[in-house]
Amino acid sequence: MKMKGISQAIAQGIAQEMERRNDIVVLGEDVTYWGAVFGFTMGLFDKFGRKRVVDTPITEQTFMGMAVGMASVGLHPVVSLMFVDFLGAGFDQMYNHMAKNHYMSGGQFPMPVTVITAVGGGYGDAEQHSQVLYGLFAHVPGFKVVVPSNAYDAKGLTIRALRDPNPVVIFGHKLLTGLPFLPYEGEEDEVPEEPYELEFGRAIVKTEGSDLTVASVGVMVHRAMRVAEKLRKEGISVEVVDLRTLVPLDEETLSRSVKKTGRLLIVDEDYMSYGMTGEVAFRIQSRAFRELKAPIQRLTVPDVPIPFSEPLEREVIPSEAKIEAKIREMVR
Amino acid sequence: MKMKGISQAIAQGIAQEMERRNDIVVLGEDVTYWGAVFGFTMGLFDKFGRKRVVDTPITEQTFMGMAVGMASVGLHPVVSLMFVDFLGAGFDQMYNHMAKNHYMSGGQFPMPVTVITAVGGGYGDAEQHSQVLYGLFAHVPGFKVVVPSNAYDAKGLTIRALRDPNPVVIFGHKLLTGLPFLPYEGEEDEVPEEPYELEFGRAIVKTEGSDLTVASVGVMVHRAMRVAEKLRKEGISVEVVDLRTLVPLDEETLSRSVKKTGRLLIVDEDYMSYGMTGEVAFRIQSRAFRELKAPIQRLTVPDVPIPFSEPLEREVIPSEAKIEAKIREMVR
Amino acid sequence: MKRIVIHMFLKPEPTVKDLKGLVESAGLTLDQLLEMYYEMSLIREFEEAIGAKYYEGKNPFNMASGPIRGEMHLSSGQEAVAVGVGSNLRKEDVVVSTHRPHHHAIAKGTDVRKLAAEIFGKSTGLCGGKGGHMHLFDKEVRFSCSGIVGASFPQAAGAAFAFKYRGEDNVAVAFAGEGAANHGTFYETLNAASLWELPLILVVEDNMYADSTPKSIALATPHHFQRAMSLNIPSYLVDGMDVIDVYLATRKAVQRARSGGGPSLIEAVTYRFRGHFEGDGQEYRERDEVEMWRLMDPITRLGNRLTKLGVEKERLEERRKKAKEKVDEALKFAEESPYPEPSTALTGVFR
Amino acid sequence: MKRIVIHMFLKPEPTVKDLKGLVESAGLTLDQLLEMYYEMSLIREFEEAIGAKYYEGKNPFNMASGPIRGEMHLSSGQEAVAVGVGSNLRKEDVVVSTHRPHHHAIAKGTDVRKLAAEIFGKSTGLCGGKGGHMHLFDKEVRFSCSGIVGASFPQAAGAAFAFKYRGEDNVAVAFAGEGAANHGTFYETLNAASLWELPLILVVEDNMYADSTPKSIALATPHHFQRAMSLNIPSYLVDGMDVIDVYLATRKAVQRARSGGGPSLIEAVTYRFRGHFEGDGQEYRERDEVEMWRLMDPITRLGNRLTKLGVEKERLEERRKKAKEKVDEALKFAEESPYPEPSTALTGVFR
Ligand SMILES: Cc1ncc(C[n+]2csc(CCOP(=O)(O)OP(=O)(O)O)c2C)c(N)n1
Ligand SMILES: Cc1ncc(C[n+]2csc(CCOP(=O)(O)OP(=O)(O)O)c2C)c(N)n1
Ligand SMILES: [Mg+2]
Ligand SMILES: [Mg+2]
Repeated sequence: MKMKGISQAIAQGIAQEMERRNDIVVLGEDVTYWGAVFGFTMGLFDKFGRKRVVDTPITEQTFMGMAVGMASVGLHPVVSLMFVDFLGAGFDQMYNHMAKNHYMSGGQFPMPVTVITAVGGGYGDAEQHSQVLYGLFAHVPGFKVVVPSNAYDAKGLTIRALRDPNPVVIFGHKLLTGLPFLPYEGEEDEVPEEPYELEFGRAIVKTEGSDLTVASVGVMVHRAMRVAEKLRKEGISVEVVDLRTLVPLDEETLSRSVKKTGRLLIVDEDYMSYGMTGEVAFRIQSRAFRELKAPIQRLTVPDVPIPFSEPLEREVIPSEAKIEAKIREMVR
Repeated sequence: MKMKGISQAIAQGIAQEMERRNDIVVLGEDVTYWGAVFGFTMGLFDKFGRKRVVDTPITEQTFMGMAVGMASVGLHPVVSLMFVDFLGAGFDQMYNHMAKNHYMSGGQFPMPVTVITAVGGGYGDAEQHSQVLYGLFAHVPGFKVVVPSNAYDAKGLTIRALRDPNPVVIFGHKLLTGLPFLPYEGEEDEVPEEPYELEFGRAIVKTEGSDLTVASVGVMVHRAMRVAEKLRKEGISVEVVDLRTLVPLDEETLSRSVKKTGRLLIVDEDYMSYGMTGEVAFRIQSRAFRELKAPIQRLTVPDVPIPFSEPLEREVIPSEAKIEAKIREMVR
Repeated sequence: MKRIVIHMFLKPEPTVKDLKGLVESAGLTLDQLLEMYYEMSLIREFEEAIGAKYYEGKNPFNMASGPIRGEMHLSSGQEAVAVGVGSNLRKEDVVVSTHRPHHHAIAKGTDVRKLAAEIFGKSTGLCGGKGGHMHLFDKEVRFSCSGIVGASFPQAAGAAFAFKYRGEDNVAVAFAGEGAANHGTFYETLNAASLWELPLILVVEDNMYADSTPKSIALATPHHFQRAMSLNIPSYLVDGMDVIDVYLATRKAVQRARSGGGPSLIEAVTYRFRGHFEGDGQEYRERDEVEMWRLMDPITRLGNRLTKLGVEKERLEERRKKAKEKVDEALKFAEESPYPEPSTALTGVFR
Repeated sequence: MKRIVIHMFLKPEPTVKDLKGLVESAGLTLDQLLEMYYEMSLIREFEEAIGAKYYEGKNPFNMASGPIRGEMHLSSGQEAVAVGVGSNLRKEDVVVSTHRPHHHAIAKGTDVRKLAAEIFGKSTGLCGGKGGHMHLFDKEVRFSCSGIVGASFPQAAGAAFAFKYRGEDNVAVAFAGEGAANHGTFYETLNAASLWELPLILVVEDNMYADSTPKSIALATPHHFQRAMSLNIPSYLVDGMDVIDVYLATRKAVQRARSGGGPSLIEAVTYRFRGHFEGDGQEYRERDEVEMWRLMDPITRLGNRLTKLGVEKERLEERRKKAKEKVDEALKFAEESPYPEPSTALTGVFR
């Protein structure tokens, strides 16, 4: 079926798994009437009722901790962290427990928890509601980090997460949700009705090219693709790689691309320093050292909070114009 | 005066500033009798009493939030986060408020807050009491990130922090505290009795060399220096750079060194991926691309929680033996 | 129905005689009440105007477009809480508010021109356009807020700590919703404030919902105040649709705080007439319920009382008109102001 | 002094007649009490032995050396709480404990051999040496703990949620100190548990100190129980040095939980005889105070009562001896076990 946006895809994936299995319980703030605000749980309340779709009080540390406890006795909680920006109110239970208990218990306590969270800016919500922050989760060991860029991937990766005995965090970009109250930067995707899984750690080449590789995730993949499309007409051949999961990271696909093009630009909506771009650069300079024709470059949110006002926000979040300029500079 | 370890140095720095200024208040868990456990506030209770040295209930989010409120009306709180591992219980007030309020308020609300926290493993305290985690603070904008490796730096950087109108987090490694109940990996340092400031963003070359540069902070600087010393006798010439602050990061000094040696090994006690090493590598490949003779390499905690048992802990935290082996491999 | 509803609220509506007694015992003059009427009107007019502007360029509705972008949380219905509290405060007192901050800001004395300009993202705004509606900072009147639920409590406690530390008789006020008061920071702050006898007033605006979540499915108890009482904090459950009731409780709390007595809690039962944010479909509540609460509109209610106390209708209308003019002027100022230079986005992380 | 002290505690020590009545009404047999005596002795012997081993190779004292590394938090004095609660639990019930977890683990039925081996960092330990003293996990008896203060509350609530969801009549217990109960997670969990009627029992071990911080400077009130009561949770303040008192309250709480009645709080007043951790200089308390509390040693106290009830001294000694033997054997097992392969450090992050 045709589907616009990742929200419907994620919600459908959860619904299909919940029908098959009783061990899945959805919890978080406003997951019933509001479908977790960004639609990731929409429709589940009607299908499964309050017993399995549970609105929690506003208590991130506690419902994250509850997920740890639920997982420890065999449930598979799906937890909504409404905006990723709120992680600070519940991070301890996430990185110190959810992410570690399997390892620390010598493998006794698997932690099958799926966290779904909304990320990203570009619609004027400012610093505390526009961050991406997957860098924080990718840094601490024990989380799988999934950043889908389209409905097809979103559904397959969500179902994969629900069958994974490990904590997986799915970062759904707001501008890819396909909800009417937000801009939409994706396409309409063909999404199979039946359940299917996509493997983690498989990047995908979205657009082939030979002059330069752009590595990215989420909404930036679309911006990069549109720029690649435009530049192709001018004879600049850009290859766009969608990493899809940051943990595990598919170095293989990306380094193959860079070995071919010799140039890498990493485009990211997270803060610049000590985050995703540095890591990806490290891995690639290590695997494609000889083939790199120029230093790896990056385009990211410079290290500032996301400001509110439109011209300011536009200045800090990588735009198509900025991506284009950067690519032109690099292939010159 | 001769001083063994950073704790006495930090405590002395705070005491000297507190004597001069009434706006400094120290708060956190066990900052009185126990000097914040790792001695960073030792002696302050005797000198300044409970009015200025305040034991808080175990409520990280709240005492971090209080620091934000105190700073907003002109105090300069010094907050102890006993172990950095506990950041998850109070992170929201740190990265969403303390770090951002100056920017978001258009400069109206400076946030002069100094956070002091103990980091690191190597004494058998395992996952929740052995982490380093400065990568998380360095990633989110708004914190200055200070990792002193010796008493002289610790005092000067602490006094600098206390005079900085911005949030500064000082990461004191437990194995550099100089406290009798922990191993000590530092030297005895000459520390001036009178107050002095050291600037942030100034790396320092600790050992000169020409074959390879090791970049590091904290306790790893000492391990690297001891390895450099040993290898020098065999004719392998290693330059050791102590970055001292991660934010701001002194790219200049480090890239000058790498341009000379052509090889960079980054040694770090934080988790490997999406953290310090990737970032430092990015900056250096960008500034010294032509001069690099081989890919930048790193030696870090592989992406696992710190395990308890001695042989396991030794396996994951970079040791002198591992640093030595890595350097030999790189200069071969 | 109107009569019935008003009478079924926290306390029965007083007779004129009892009303006079109430006003007297509160130490309030008619002029002061008129001023409160003006303040509440100013807030209402301001938010109605912002609300209307917000929908410009948003047809079909899309948060990212129009002159005001992002989320928009308005407080219509809750003005009595802000003004009842704010009327007891001085410029030096601190107020820390939430994602729903306009009424608190205005009641604290923030200049509505700068406020409007900030909401429009203009360079003349409180924060030069960086903050926007959910991140308002006004050093002038010591006002700040946060979009993070539960964040206001400890921050106000910190300011209260500073006041006590320096021997100043200022107070700090944290506003928060009944949803926020379920957050651990509420409890942690209550304990710390009680322990250290901080000059802190926590004001819980119980508007029955947190986002789409009715309090019946989020609170184990009907109210929060007894939680604070269990920590030895004097706690007032007040009629949040009655500015006099809010004023009275706050007066006692402020007196206590300024004189070194320590913290208090004020829990104000109130209601938001509009959705949680603009664009809210409000599937989670019945229309009737909203209609019923509208009958208790705190501004109309105070207006009726003033009329009963002998104030001419014209004087009320004149205040209302003045409020509207001020708002019009503020919005004009905001709209005509320039956007900030994009490059300012890159400065100011550090001082 | 001894008499006086015992009598000044929460309740006066019962006469033999009243004691018999108490035991009867608790539905306890002498054999059960003897078993509790054994369990408490096992904990005490275990920890004394671990305590002694801990200091081996630590002269001068250094946490990093000797056969047991890192911090070491022992519970001596608090055994009655663990055993009074644990005696009411089944294998399928969940217990989530803290940084001070040995007594809870043993009372839940964890094999002391594997427990000791874990504390020594051996491959035969509960977690193969990865966890150590502060991170004990035992799937067999559904026991876990965390070194993060306040973390136990929501985790136990999550397990309780799962039990209720699946229609199982198991209960979940969270242990925590009086310091931890100041943490926001305590309050958040109380609200959620009360709201959802979870089969959850929160046990606060009030041993008067959190690290070096006496509760007088960290709690706004003398106790926590009334905080839980303000959330409609039945709450028991019990004599934590009296295993029967703990047992009785827990029995009621467990009955309530198993039958779908919802959560309870048990606040047990107790004391730790040793420092917060080994190596603690204890500058924050007077020696006299420790001595006084030692007079109320819960094991001696139960022993005295059993003697009064007619149990021969020999039987008590025999239990104590058996406990010691078991501990000796466990430590021998632990010491003789091999260390884990270093390479195992690199596996197991993901399943
Ligand atoms: C820590 C955190 N969690 C969740 C949210 C999302 N959120 C914003 S407002 C809100 C509801 C707040 O309800 P209440 O405190 O009652 O205030 P009201 O909106 O009714 O004024 C929620 C859940 C948030 N901003 N911060
Ligand atoms: C979130 C967090 N903050 C601080 C600490 C440090 N810490 C460990 S134990 C402890 C005191 C705990 O006191 P209490 O809860 O009374 O338990 P007790 O030690 O008395 O058994 C503290 C502050 C921690 N482990 N986790
Ligand atoms: Mg509300
Ligand atoms: Mg305690």
